[in-house]
Amino acid sequence: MLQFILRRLFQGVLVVFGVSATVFVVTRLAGDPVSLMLPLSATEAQRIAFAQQIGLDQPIAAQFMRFLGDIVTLDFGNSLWQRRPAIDVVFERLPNTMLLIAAGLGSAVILSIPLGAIAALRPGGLVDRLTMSIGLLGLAMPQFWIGLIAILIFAVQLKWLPTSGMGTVAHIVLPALTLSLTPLARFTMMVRAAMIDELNKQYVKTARAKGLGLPRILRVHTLRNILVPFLSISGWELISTLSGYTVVVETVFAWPGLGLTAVQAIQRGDLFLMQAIVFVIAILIVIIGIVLDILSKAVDPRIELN
Amino acid sequence: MNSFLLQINNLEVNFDTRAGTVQALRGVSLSIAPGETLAIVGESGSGKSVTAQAIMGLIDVPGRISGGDILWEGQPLTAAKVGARHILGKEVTMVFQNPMTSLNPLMTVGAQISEVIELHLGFSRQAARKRAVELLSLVGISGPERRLNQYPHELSGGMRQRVMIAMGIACEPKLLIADEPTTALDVTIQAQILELLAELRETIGLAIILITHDLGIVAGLCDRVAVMYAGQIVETGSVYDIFESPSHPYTQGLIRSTPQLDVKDERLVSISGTPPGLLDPPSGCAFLPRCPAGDGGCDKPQSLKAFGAGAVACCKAGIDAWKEAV
Amino acid sequence: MTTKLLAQAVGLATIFACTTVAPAWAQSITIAIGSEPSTLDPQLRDDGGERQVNDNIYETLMARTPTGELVPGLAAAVPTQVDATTWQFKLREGVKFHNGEPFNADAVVASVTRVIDPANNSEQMAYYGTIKGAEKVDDLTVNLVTNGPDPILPSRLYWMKMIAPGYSKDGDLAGAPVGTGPYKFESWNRGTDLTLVANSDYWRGEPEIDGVTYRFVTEPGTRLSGLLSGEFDVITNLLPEFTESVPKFAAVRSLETSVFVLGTDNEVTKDPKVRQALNLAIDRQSMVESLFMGYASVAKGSHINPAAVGFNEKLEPYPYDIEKAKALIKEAGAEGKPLVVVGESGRWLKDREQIEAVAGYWAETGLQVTTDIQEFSQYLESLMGDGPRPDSIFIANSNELLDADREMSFIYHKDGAAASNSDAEMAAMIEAARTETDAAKRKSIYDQIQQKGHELSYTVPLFNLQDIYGLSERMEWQPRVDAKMIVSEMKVAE
Amino acid sequence: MATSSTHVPSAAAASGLRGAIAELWQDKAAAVGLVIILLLILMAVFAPLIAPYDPAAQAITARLKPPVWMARGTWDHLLGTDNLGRDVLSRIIWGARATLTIGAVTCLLAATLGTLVGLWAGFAGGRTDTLLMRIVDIQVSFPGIFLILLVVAMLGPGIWTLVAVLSMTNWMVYARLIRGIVSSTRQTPYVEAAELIGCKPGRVIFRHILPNLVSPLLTLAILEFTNIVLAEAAVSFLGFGVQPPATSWGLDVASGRDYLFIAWWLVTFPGLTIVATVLSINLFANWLRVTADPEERERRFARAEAAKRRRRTRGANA
Repeated sequence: MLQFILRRLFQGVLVVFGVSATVFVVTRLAGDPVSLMLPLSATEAQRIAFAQQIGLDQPIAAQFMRFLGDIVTLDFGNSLWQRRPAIDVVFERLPNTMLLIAAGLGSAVILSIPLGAIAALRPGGLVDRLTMSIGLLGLAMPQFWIGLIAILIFAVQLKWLPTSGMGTVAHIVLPALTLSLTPLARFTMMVRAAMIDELNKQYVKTARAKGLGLPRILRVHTLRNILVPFLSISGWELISTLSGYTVVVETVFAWPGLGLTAVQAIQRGDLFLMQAIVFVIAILIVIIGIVLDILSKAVDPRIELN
Repeated sequence: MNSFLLQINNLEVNFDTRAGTVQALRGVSLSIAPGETLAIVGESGSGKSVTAQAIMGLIDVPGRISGGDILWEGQPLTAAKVGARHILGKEVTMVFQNPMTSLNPLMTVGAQISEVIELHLGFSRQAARKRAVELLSLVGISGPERRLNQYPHELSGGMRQRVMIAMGIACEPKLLIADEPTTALDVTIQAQILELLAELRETIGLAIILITHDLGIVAGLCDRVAVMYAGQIVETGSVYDIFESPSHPYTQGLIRSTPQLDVKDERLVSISGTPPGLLDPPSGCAFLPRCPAGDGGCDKPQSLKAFGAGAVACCKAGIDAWKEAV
Repeated sequence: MTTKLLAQAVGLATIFACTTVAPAWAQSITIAIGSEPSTLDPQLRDDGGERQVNDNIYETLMARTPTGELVPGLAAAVPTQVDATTWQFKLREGVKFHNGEPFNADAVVASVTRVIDPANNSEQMAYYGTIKGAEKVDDLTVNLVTNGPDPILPSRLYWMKMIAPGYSKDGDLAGAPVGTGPYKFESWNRGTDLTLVANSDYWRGEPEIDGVTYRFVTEPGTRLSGLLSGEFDVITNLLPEFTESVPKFAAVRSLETSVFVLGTDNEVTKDPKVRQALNLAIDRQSMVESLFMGYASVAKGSHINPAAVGFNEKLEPYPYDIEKAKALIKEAGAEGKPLVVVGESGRWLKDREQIEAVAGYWAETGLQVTTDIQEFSQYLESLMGDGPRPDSIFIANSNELLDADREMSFIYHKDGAAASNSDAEMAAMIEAARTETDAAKRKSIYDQIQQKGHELSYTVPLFNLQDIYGLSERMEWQPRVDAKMIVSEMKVAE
Repeated sequence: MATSSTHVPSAAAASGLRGAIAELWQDKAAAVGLVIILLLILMAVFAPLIAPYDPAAQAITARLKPPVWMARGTWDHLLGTDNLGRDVLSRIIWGARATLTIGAVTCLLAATLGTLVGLWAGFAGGRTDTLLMRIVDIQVSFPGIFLILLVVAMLGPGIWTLVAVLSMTNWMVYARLIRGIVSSTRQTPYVEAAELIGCKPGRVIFRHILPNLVSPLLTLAILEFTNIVLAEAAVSFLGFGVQPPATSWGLDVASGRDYLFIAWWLVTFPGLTIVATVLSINLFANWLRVTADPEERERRFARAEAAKRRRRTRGANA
């Protein structure tokens, strides 16, 4: 176990190194960070000073080493926009994103399992077709679009929920709902398909031959068996949400998380903040991966951790 | 009438496929008395497994029971599935062909055995575990306490089949259906499992339906044999009669194609051709195209009629059909 | 499932709680602004979000009336000029900072010294570059010294917020500001909202509205939804189209003028005929009516803000005359020649719409027009970078100091960051005006410059834009021409 | 069990295109999906002929006209006009071009790269395989949209930046699929035999392995296509993708959202087009997947039969 965690951590280091290399190439070789980050009114002297400050006058290899060193110490420099360490901004906004993801993905997980299971009980039946249709629709709707329509209906027309921002529990409902729809559809369809697969397995026949009722078979036998694929797909979804959907949803609902911050950082040419965000998310993805593997092992004793 | 544990009357099972309706069982009738051991013998596809699944209520889409009934101690089993629950799994149980896939891979052996005890006998978890330990040693597994906490993938195939049997006899059933219980196992293990079944039959007074394509294992274990062909029973009789004087040309062929150690210089026959497709089965004798004794007269529906001590579905019952072929 | 239901139940309960509590807080309003302050330090950044909040916490020596007239603020009277480079300010008596520190000459000196200290690298130095320092004369008298003659020093001091000298040393200026203004800082949940409460000891008397919460909402659509759903009382940058949808709105001429800067040394646009044709080809009035629904006015012949000192009110805009424009293009032999229109999107009111509409008009003259809408940082590089000047580039130029010098130096002076001409003569005139302390002479130089820029079509002035604010039913407010959102000037009808 | 052994193909399971169409017709949703996909492709190809207007042509005087069926709507603009007086229908038609091009090119690039890496890893095996798959793992952990934003910030937005970045963030799934199939196919007896008798690797790949890849690759590419469409829409919506005056559905939703309350059609129609596109592709891909899998195909048939029977009994009881 310990060995496994160490090995995965080493892999994580590789990932972070890969991300570093990519970010380095993108920011240093493909563009000019100085003109991006300094206000255009900056004088030539300021530009040179700034280039020196971030080490642009050194050879590329030395720059990269320094870049890596900064990452190890989580020193991403000061956010140009907020004038304080970029990492502070990231840690300040990260919990908001986590909260949104927890609410959105959490409700998707909780709802998808019963929905998918019920649909799987009678494939082709009314519930199944209804679930599938809603699922396909959910997969097809872009989240920014759902968000706009949700605001229009629930906030503006019905005035049930606030349109944007963070604060009360009510504030989280619409963004979480918007965020949850695609994963909910994906999870439900996955649970359904896996459940149908599982219900056709021989051990289910054994269970039925034992006289177990379907509800008990679902609960005790198949649910646990689909948990491993479910864990991996929900982990995947968590990662894609963390590294994608949140940007859109946070922008639409002015939710002060990392996604919105990233968009604002880009608009303000705040490369340091953007780098910090990319790294922290990459590190989170690595951690999520490790946790998922350990969880899978806990669920399925056949899995060898290596 | 109630002297039979299980009675199947005129059972029909159809499968809906894109190519059409496959008639997997075409009016199967059989019965089994308490303590009796019945073998159902036939080629794969003859409907023997479907019969077992029909009894256990395991026919799923695309299959469906389209006719006939199954009576357990005189009461219909198929009619009310919910009401059948304390019969299925308690009084009638089943052991499947492939022990590798028949156990839930993510539950411990102990949990899978206890489950059925808790469900049907209302035991507490502790009591059920205790009983599971007894069962495991009863089916000849050493170190049962340790095994309880193991997962199926940690056990060998023979061991798993023993676990399946332990589960099958957990509630002291009246009937155990064993669907090719030894097919997936090594020969040495096969013998052990059959021995175990024979032992259990004595100790518990269990009735057994043994489904197999292997006539070899029938002789030692069973009282009675039913031979299936193309979704129908073509011959039933005591194990002695079937082996000594098979009446249906198919049964004769089956026996003549099995090497027997005690008969010297015996020439084996092989039944040429394949069984008919059940999409559109012939209205007459299904064996006709392969039957060496068949003639124009066989082209009418055949039904199981008493013949000798048993019953045969053949208008030429009793003639030695393979004489020419040898 | 249960969790979700629970969450919704709690959510609904919270909304319910909010609505029932509302009457007790009736005098508190919520304002949605487009961007969050990056800091609350009033002297470091040139940051709209920071200003919108701090304009209520801090005050300045000079102030403006809602219509733009420069009047004394914390100064007791209009400053007097001691000599060409020294201005003397008398200060208001009895003003106190929120933390109890007195406002006096020391505070002014501390404020000026801090903002011009090169170590602080303040972005606001664009406004204060001429200031050399401040000297205390007595407790309520201060002299401000400039590097050279600076006729617009009083205007500059309308921008400089006065900080408490003690607090600026040991307090948290960036996170918890302390000023002399009508509102005191209460709390700031970064990313979400910021709350101010009324200063009951305010020297002009306690403001009417008890508290104000700022919400940071980048998307105009989201701001509008919030207003429509009743969450916000005031939203900024309302689109003209929505004036009919919102409960109330208020429009006022803004500081911004939209303009295309033409590259006078570029292949096609170096010909004054072409440039004039570009000016003639646009139906500005029709754009005002359709694009802005009337909430803008056609810029009068130059890109200088009409409220600014030095604006030449005698110029008339080029009329819409597409035939003449076509003829001029033909005359210049520029038919079919390429013209690149550079712009950005989403920064200013209807920027993209203006750019694309104008590009459409220009295409009709016979030029081969391509539109290049750039990402903002790229656009800034095009506008102010060292690279080649674009044929034409769009900007909505804002004049915070309301003095013509700003737009002149920025766009007309050949060395200005956004200038695309190489007219040395005009540059000399701009420099002369900058130090001319005689108001009339100065005005006449500016008139000449604008006249010249107009005749040679260095720019294509488009519109004086208007700021439109969306208001909730209960709000009563007439916005100011200087775009400051002074909460103490707002009222809530009950 | 019984079915598989007794199943005999009959005339009912017709072969060829006609049979496929007949079978598709059974699944109405998938059939509609295919029709919509074909329509979209036609729209994209013949946009200049079909679109009533130039998508960038502005008419300041005809701004924000509602669709034809509404009070102020006109037949000139079936789906209304946007904030610059551009024809919404024409923009949607031209938008199909941008969206489908980006989707197709990205899929092609990503699939090619992924297939090559997958083939290489699957064939080389050993250390090369481990190394390549580790690279894939690393790439998968890259924070997608954030990286796109970073690249766009540095390089400036545009269709080709977007295609490049999306390809670079989407090839891994192909590599994994291909590598999995290759290494399992390699262990099948016929490939082992081919290798044993000295077939050159190239020949083994082309004759024995590639045919096994086509169907799963196609299915994956189709599903990935929808992801690209959605990603493109999202990035364009954020303002970092397709830039005006070019059109894209995501961009149209973005520019329409400021007018959500007075011109719902600006957000609704491009949004619906995205939904219809993705939905159609998913429906069709789903059908295709089931049809390619004989077991699933049987099950689908049996379910439909069971459902029919249930309806019949219900009808009889009522």
